[in-house]
Amino acid sequence: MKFAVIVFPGSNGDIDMFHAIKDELGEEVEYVPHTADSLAGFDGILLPGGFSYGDYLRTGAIARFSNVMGEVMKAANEGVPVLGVCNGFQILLEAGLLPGAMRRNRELAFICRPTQLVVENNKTVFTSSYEIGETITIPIAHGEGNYYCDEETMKLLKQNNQIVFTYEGENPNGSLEGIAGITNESGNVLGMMPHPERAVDQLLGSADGLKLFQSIVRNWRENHVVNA
Amino acid sequence: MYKVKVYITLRESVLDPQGTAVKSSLHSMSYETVSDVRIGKYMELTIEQNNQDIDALVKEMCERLLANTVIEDYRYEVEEVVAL
Amino acid sequence: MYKVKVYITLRESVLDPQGTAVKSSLHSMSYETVSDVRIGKYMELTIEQNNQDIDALVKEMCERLLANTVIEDYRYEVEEVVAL
Amino acid sequence: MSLMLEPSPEKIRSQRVYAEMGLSDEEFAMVENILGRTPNYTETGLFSVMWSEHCSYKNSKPILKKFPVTGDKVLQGPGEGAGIVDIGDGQAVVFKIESHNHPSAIEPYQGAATGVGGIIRDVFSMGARPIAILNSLRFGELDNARVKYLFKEVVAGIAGYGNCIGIPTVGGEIQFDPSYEGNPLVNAMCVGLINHEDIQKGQARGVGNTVMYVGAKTGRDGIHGATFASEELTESSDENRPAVQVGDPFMEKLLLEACLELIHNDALVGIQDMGAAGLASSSAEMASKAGSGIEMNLDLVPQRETGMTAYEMMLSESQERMLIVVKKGREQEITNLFAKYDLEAVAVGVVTEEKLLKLTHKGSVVANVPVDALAEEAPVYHKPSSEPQLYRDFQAMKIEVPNVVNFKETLVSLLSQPTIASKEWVYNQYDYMVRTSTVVAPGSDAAVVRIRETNKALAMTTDCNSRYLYLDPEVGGKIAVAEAARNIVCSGAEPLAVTDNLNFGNPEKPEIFWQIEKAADGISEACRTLSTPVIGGNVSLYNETNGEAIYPTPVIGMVGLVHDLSHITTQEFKNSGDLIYVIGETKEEFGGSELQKMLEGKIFGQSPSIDLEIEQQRQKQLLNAIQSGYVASAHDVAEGGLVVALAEALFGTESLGARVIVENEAVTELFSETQSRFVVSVSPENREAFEGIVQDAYCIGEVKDNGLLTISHQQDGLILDAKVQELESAWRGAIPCLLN
Ligand SMILES: Nc1ncnc2c1ncn2[C@@H]1O[C@H](COP(=O)(O)OP(=O)(O)O)[C@@H](O)[C@H]1O
Ligand SMILES: [Mg+2]
Repeated sequence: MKFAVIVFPGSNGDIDMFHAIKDELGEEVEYVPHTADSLAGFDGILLPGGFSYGDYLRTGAIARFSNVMGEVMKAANEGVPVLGVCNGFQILLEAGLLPGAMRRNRELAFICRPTQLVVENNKTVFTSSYEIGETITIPIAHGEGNYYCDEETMKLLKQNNQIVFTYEGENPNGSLEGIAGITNESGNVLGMMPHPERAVDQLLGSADGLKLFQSIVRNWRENHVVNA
Repeated sequence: MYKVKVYITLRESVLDPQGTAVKSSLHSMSYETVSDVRIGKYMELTIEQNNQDIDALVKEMCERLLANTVIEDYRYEVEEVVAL
Repeated sequence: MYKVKVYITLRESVLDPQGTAVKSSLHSMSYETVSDVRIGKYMELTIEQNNQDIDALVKEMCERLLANTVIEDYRYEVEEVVAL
Repeated sequence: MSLMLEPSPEKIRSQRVYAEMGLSDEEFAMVENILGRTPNYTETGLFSVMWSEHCSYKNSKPILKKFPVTGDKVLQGPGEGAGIVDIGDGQAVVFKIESHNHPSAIEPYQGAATGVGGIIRDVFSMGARPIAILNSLRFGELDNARVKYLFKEVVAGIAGYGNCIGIPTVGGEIQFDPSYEGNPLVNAMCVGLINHEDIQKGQARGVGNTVMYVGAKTGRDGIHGATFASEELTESSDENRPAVQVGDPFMEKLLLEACLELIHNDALVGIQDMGAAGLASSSAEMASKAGSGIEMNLDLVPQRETGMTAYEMMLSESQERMLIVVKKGREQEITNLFAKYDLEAVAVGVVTEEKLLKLTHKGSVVANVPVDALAEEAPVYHKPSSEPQLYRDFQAMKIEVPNVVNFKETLVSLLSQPTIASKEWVYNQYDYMVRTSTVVAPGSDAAVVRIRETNKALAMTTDCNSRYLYLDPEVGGKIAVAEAARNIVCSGAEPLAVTDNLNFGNPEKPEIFWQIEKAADGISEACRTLSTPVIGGNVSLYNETNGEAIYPTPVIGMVGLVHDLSHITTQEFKNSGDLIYVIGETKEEFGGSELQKMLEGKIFGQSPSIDLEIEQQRQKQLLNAIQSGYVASAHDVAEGGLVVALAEALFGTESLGARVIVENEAVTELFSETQSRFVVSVSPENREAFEGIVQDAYCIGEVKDNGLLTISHQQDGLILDAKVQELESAWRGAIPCLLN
């Protein structure tokens, strides 16, 4: 399986994402610049963390208009798995690929620390290797991860089982219903604030994020074999 | 040429953690009569054009980029500046 | 009761990285006629009092907390609201 | 906009305009002598910034000469943007520390942020990829709104810049003391990695080559920042507005990536960041180092504001800019390279034969001065030095062992002192994980960052207990270096080298100058004994508010090499049943201790003593034991003494406890701050092997799985019995609680 790591000006989690895929997952991966015109040939698209365009104005607001985003939207509509982590999640929200918006953390400060997440839905291409209700350790590192949506949207998120991860225990950032990650309606676009790519090596504290990437690969292989 | 002032505020229904923090700072500095603080953005744009419908233009920029209407409201004021 | 609007902007010679980024984003979205963008803060305060010198009060709050006059300028507008 | 008319040379001289810019009468006379004429306004400005303490080290040069600066692994000592040390396999580590004290006192967020931005540029201008940031901070006591504001904003500023640019902030240190109330210290250190062949120099070589300006546009920010950093803060410093800049970490991220691509382009001749004194210092220094000159046309300098004068452009300290020299004819290639990153690269001048800095603006020559005069020939002052009475008084005091009634309560109070308390509130705001190489995050003795594609890692720390220096600058200076090395060794690394930031008061006061001299003597001796040469640093003097100096604070930044990832050791106990050792005997030493400060509200007497030979041997033995795999955890004994070290070794473990027995006088055993000591844990099967390597190691107890810290005295029985959880929540809660 071949992954694209999209690099926006100001991305800084691109390297982490790249190494997680290449060194720990052992799949093919390439950096793709924000100027790219095509994402053809990629089976999975990863929007990394960082401060695209300095996060000026609003997080993700400017990156959302990058040239490559047209291609990301196209791929998302075609059912290609798209994962946005942290700033990647914020960009997906701004682009309207996921519902809702981000506010500054409740305490107004950046927070970097390991958190416990509950896997609320393991019926997605991103989470099928986890148990439902499983608690995993994945770090967060963000200043704006305080997820918001209106009541109507929340109802839909719940109805469609789009809430994939929630924070266990204390809610670190004030996010509605402790939401840490959601998918789109069709389940092929996942946005999450915690960083699974930073949790792929026990040497650095946790390898719980690896299963997320393994899920993507497993599902893709299954589909690929069936379709072939 | 136009000078445009854009005001962006969080929607009424959205909690404003920054405003809350500033309010409580003000209280601890003994400005207790401040009963509410809301914090938003203020932008000044200079636009070098005359021909187009400036209102439509500003509105479009606000909707597309300057505000996120999921959580924010915006309003703006346009002032025409005559170059000397 | 007063409604106070406070506008905080970066001093003229201070770099505004946000404004610069927004301007170039607007350009790449083909709003090329936007020649300048400056971004500041906009605050709405509700103050429950009538007796004191409201101007002096707001000024003091701006100087002490709301703005850092080393890099920011501020101005404000006061509107008296009569409770119904 | 008001057009200010610049004073004529005549007026500069007759009305002593130069004095306002910071030049003395004698210095101005020297300038006239060098030029053979009276300098114009721009030229006077150039001399005033280049001859400021910040740029010229005119007061500290004789001091810096004391430091040992060579070693067989040193590839670049002091003199360039940052020092470089070989780490094998064709790689090297690049690091440097820098202060941003005065701007941070006035605009703490931007002051701290641009301090971080500046030190990062120093490292990548050498051609290195920055891999970690550390800091060292000093504030007044957290008991008033102003200090809390400064503290919060400085931390936010460091986080704001470092997080955005994507370099992990992995460590640092913070001390709170009234002497820093009006003059906080903000020192930032950056560590980078480089391949030997990529090492760059800031030199303008090759007559006819092109001088290019890259990065952000120039505005009127920070004009005279270097001079400002060389003056005391006074009540009116708040008015000194333009001296503070706003940082743009996004721009710097682009600049960083572009420059790291640039160093692989053979058109590049030299590169230097525009730090203090901006275009003036970068151009003069690059030319002077290469023995050449530079001619620049200031009309070509990218400008953010209109109507800027030559004086303003040369002295501006706008951030995120670099000056480069490239081979003639290759300019377009370079411009294209930068354009890929949305950055400007503009040819602004040429390298010339005569060693002159010649500037033109709007068609006329606005400055023409010898580069060496600017960069090299600043006067050097040997300031008078005198031993203060206070020091003699301290030396003459006999310190009694403090009277402690309740050991547990005393421990809880010590753990709640902000200087000892957990700094989580701070480092949880730093993205210490980005680049996924941080093996040991903030919270242990030294941070450890792995080097990808090798089995090695780098350990790094900043340290300085300025209380000891206040009592005795020479001994305190030794201790600062020794403590840094202890932290490096505890993490399983071999200490490599030092960068230092000399933060002191006004050197024109003989008693302050004496402190500087003595501290440098102590640092030098320790660096020699511990084989950690000084490869670079920074000097920040005039740290005074209304005539009161800060404690002498020569911050030591140290980097060590972990030869194998398996050597990495942290401070927490690991397994129930492991034996607890203290290495080194304990003496009655309470001068400058946390206990003394807490009980007496002030510090006095003699600082703890240190024997550097013993320190060196012990560190060597401990490192050997760690590398041999006999040590489960290692922690140095610092502020608060043995009992605090024991408690810290328990924090963060799931539910471990410790049972310890002490033999001698209990207050001394528990709270004395005797140097050269460590607390380590060793599994029982390694007992013999460990004891065979480390002399002076005394087994004092055992790790338990009961979540309790119990300490008994051989005669008096149980003297302390505490739930670790209770201790830990006091320790974790202290700073957040003080901030609310
Ligand atoms: N305290 C010090 N100890 C050792 N070297 C120092 C010290 N202070 C400054 N230096 C060295 O002197 C050189 C010039 O310093 P500086 O002007 O601060 O460099 P920069 O222009 O990068 O700020 C640097 O190489 C620096 O490492
Ligand atoms: Mg330590």
